[in-house]
Amino acid sequence: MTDRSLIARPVAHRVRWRTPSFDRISFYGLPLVLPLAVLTIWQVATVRGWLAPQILPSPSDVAVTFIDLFVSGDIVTGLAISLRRILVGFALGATGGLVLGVALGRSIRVEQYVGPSLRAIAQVPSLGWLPFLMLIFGLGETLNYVVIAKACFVPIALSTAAGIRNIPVRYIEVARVLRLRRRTMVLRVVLPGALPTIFSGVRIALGHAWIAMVVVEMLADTAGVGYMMTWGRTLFQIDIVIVGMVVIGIVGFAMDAGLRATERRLRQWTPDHV
Amino acid sequence: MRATNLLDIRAVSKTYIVDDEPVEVLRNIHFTVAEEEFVTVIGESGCGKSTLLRLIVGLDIGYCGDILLDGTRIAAPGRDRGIVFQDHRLLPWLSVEQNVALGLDASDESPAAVKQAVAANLDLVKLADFGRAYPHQLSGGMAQRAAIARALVAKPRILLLDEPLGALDSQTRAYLQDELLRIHQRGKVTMVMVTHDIEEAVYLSDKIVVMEPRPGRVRGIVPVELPHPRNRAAADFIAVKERVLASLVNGPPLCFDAAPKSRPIVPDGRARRFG
Amino acid sequence: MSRISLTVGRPSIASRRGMAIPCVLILGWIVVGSTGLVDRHFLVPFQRVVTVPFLDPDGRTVWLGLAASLARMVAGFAIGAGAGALLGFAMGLSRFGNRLIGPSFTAVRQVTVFAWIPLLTAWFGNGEEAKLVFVALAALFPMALNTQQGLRDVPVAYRELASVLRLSPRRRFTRVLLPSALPSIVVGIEIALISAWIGTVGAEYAMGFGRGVGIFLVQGREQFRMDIVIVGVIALAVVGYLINATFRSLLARWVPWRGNPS
Amino acid sequence: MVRFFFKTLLAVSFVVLTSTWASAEEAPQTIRFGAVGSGYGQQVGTQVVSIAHIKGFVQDEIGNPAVKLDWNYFTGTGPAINEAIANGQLDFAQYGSLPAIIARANGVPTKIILSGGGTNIYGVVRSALSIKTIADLKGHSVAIQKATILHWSLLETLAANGLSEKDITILDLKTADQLAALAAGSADASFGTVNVLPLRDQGIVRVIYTSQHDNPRATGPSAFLVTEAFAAKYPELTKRIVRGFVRGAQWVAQPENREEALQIWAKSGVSYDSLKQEYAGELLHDRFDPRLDDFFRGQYADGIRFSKDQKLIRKDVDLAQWIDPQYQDAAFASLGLTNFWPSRNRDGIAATN
Repeated sequence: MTDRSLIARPVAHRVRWRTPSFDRISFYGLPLVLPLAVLTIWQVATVRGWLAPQILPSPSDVAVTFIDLFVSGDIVTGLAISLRRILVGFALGATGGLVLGVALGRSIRVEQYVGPSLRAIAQVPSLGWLPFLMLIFGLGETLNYVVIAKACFVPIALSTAAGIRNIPVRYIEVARVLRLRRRTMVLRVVLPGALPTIFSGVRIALGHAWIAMVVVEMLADTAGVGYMMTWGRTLFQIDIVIVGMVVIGIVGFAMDAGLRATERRLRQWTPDHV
Repeated sequence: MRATNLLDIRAVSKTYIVDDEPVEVLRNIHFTVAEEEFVTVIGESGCGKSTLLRLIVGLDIGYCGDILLDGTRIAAPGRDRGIVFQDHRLLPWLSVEQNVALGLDASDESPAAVKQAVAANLDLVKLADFGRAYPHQLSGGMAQRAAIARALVAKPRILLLDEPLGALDSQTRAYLQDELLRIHQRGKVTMVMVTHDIEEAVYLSDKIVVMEPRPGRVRGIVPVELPHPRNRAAADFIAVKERVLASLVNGPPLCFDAAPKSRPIVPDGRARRFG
Repeated sequence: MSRISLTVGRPSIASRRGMAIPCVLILGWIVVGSTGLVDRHFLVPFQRVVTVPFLDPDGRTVWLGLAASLARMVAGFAIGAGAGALLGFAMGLSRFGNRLIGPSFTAVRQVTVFAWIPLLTAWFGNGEEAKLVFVALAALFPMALNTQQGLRDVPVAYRELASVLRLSPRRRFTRVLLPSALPSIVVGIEIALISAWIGTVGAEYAMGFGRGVGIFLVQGREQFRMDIVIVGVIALAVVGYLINATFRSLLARWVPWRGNPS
Repeated sequence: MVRFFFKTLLAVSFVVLTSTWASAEEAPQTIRFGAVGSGYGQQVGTQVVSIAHIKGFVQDEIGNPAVKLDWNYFTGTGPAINEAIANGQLDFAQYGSLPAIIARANGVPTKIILSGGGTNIYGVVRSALSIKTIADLKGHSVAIQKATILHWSLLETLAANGLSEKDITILDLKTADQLAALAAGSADASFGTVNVLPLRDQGIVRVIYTSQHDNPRATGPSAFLVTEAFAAKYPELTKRIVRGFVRGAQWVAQPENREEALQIWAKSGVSYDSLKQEYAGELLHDRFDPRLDDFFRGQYADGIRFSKDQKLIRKDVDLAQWIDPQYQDAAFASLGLTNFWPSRNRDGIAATN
């Protein structure tokens, strides 16, 4: 009843977790529990026929389809197309976003004129822009590039502006006292100072770009991983759909992991942060 | 004694506007700094001594009166003045060498000359082996020495020090005080240092400007005519200390404002926005 | 950042400037639209877009659609954010839970939420169920992630303080962990709401069937009615904006110690 | 996440279980019908099923007011209805041949019980282009949704005009996107249903081909289907419902009802004018012939062959197993309509009795 009876518990709890033997088992074993359980139930469900196979194909069917699609090159070509779109769209959007972001961050006037509109635009998801953009650009690569570029543009512009504005005034003063040249100021003080924030913007941007691309491919395109899934749905072959999800997940994961690694390298001067 | 006045501060006043109300930070400051002199400005916190340094270095130019360097009124930061802040303010993403080289960015020196000047100044502050290191790899004292090198690399006429040793432990502090003296003598640099440590002021300077707060005013100027090296335990050293302390405590009565919000505590970083 | 009261009393300079671009665009729209320089299928006259939601029989269905979408969003959000918070607490409070669920959660989270649509329609059809599940899913991930991160990032100093004060687990949670994680959790709620809204419209758009802003959009497109499409997109944007704006004001009240969000 | 997966599993099994359990009752509480709808407005489509629904023929035949009839008109087409059937959310459906073939090949258990009649398929080109005939399409891009009757109809029509898939570029787009693609000029032509007519009225496209007029065999066929589970549990009820559908077809076939039928269909959002043009110069009697005759079988056999050629399906579909004419025969006999619609041969020519 008293507080005392409750106190002992967390301490005991923590100590138990610190014993090395349990830690090792739990560390490597625990993450596998859920996936294995899901796979087992999934397999049993399909073998026992709890669910119609056209709704839930067996894991082995999905694996076979995955290998088929991989060997036949469908996945690879689809991915290549998708990745090229991301790359081009990102290059366009990030360049524009960086330029506008620097302007927003350095000039209060630009911020006052453009900032509110930009933030309002950020409220409308890519999905909302799609109908317009389709009418203006038609269907095809241009549309993809534009949608992805738009998805990258806004977060990068906003994060660049925030990053620049949040550079500690101490550093700006150092630059003034040392009378740095404009170029040095931007390259050595402003951009590196804003880099962590910009980079988190880049990560958001690429995440958005990937989502936007999947959406466009699913809704309004005839190639790429997203289209592959829609096609699987049309043909009522859910195994293709699941393979598509797995591929999207893997690529998303790889992209994020790559960006994290890059971020760590870029910020080597502060290994104690993050 | 010293012939010319390098820095001449005449009737300098400074008022900030905070929440639509004027706050007087400096009132009618007068003093001079001669060539190669080491002057310390001392006073309790809030007496405007850091503001004064910011005016001298040119970060803040909205003031009344004149601050003359070699007879020219200061209106912007310039190569003839270097400053060391209390926090070292080395850019964390640049190595020590790169940080020091920033001091010569505005000059037309050739890359080789820059390299040589950087090496010479790192040598001066005894950091020759740490050129490649990043700031986070340095101790506080080392970082402060690197900051000194950065301030000196452009060969300023005058080096301003804003409580440069304030954040250091007493051992490092004592060591750096000797280093400062060594650099002052070896480099023939004029220095103006802000501190709130009386012993430090007496130990280092040729002249101590004692300030009182709210608004910041000069309460007295105490010359220190002791030979170097000075002995902190010597009777004449203690006598000077007592004089400074006396002028701090026994001067004209301190005037305290009732309203705490009128305290002119304006963070350095923010000051720019009020100008 | 520039919260210094230089503009107190005349707050409009900044906001007036902010309105400049939208005003110029709308003016341009009205002018170009009435001159008929551009094909009217592409650029519907501005006046038409303003009147369609009130006067046009097809356009008027936007209100019903909006109501249906909002109801759907709220229901889906409640389910998804609730489940997400539970997941987040499980991962953020217990190392066991984090090790058990965390890696699977991270892996599944990488699948773009829209990629679930074909699977969900296969499992649940095109009706309300599939949409609710999708909206819930859209809300679940940000909610769980932010809850977990908020708890994970509770400063060690506070944890140590809780240990030193020998707080009971419950007090430790209510007085230290939860308040410290709350800003992150509140941000999670906001993102979850926005995702739920986008998810609602996206689900309607991709699955069809029934009523909703997304279906309104699809129908406008199928009938090639640009005015309807524009009205739909505006409805979508306005709700997103309102969610954001309401939230900003709520945030200050709920998390007073967080300071001003900037 | 995984917890969620369990929840979905539970939910799915719950739905499956309850639907099986429910069908063990004397009469089901609700009978679910699905069909293709379009546009805004009311829950109604443009086929016989909507007539049987709105005019109350099905309710009338069931005769039990306790049984609730649930009519669902899907804005998404084939795949959506397939999914609904596979989820046990529908008992009866009327929709196009190709999605139904795909579902059947994937093992969704259904029976074909009536022909749903044909949907006119229009070939349209952007007004700016000089294309006049199907043969002119060579080298152009055509927007259609693949794996639908439009896809099938396009390739059939190309073949009839000496072209093949390789002579054109197919853009696989949904209806709304086709319109956008045509308007923006990223597609040159499209094959579509009555939905393309507004675009023609706005002057964006020209119609160069209509299947009903130029190639009746390539008119989009549709059928009424019942799930095997429902037919097995409620054979008597199934018969009555089919009678209701047939009465709908018979009502539509009466020339005096034509106007009212168009009015009902126009509630779906497809404009009255478009519908009038769709059926201009034609007897609805012929268009909505519900017989599972040689013409119908031929069209479905074509569809199956096409699906295999296009690798839309992995398994074959046995048409004879799939079509179950017993309900139709019983309905014709009991309604005295055995000769109301003449049997058509493979090419759609009515056999002279």
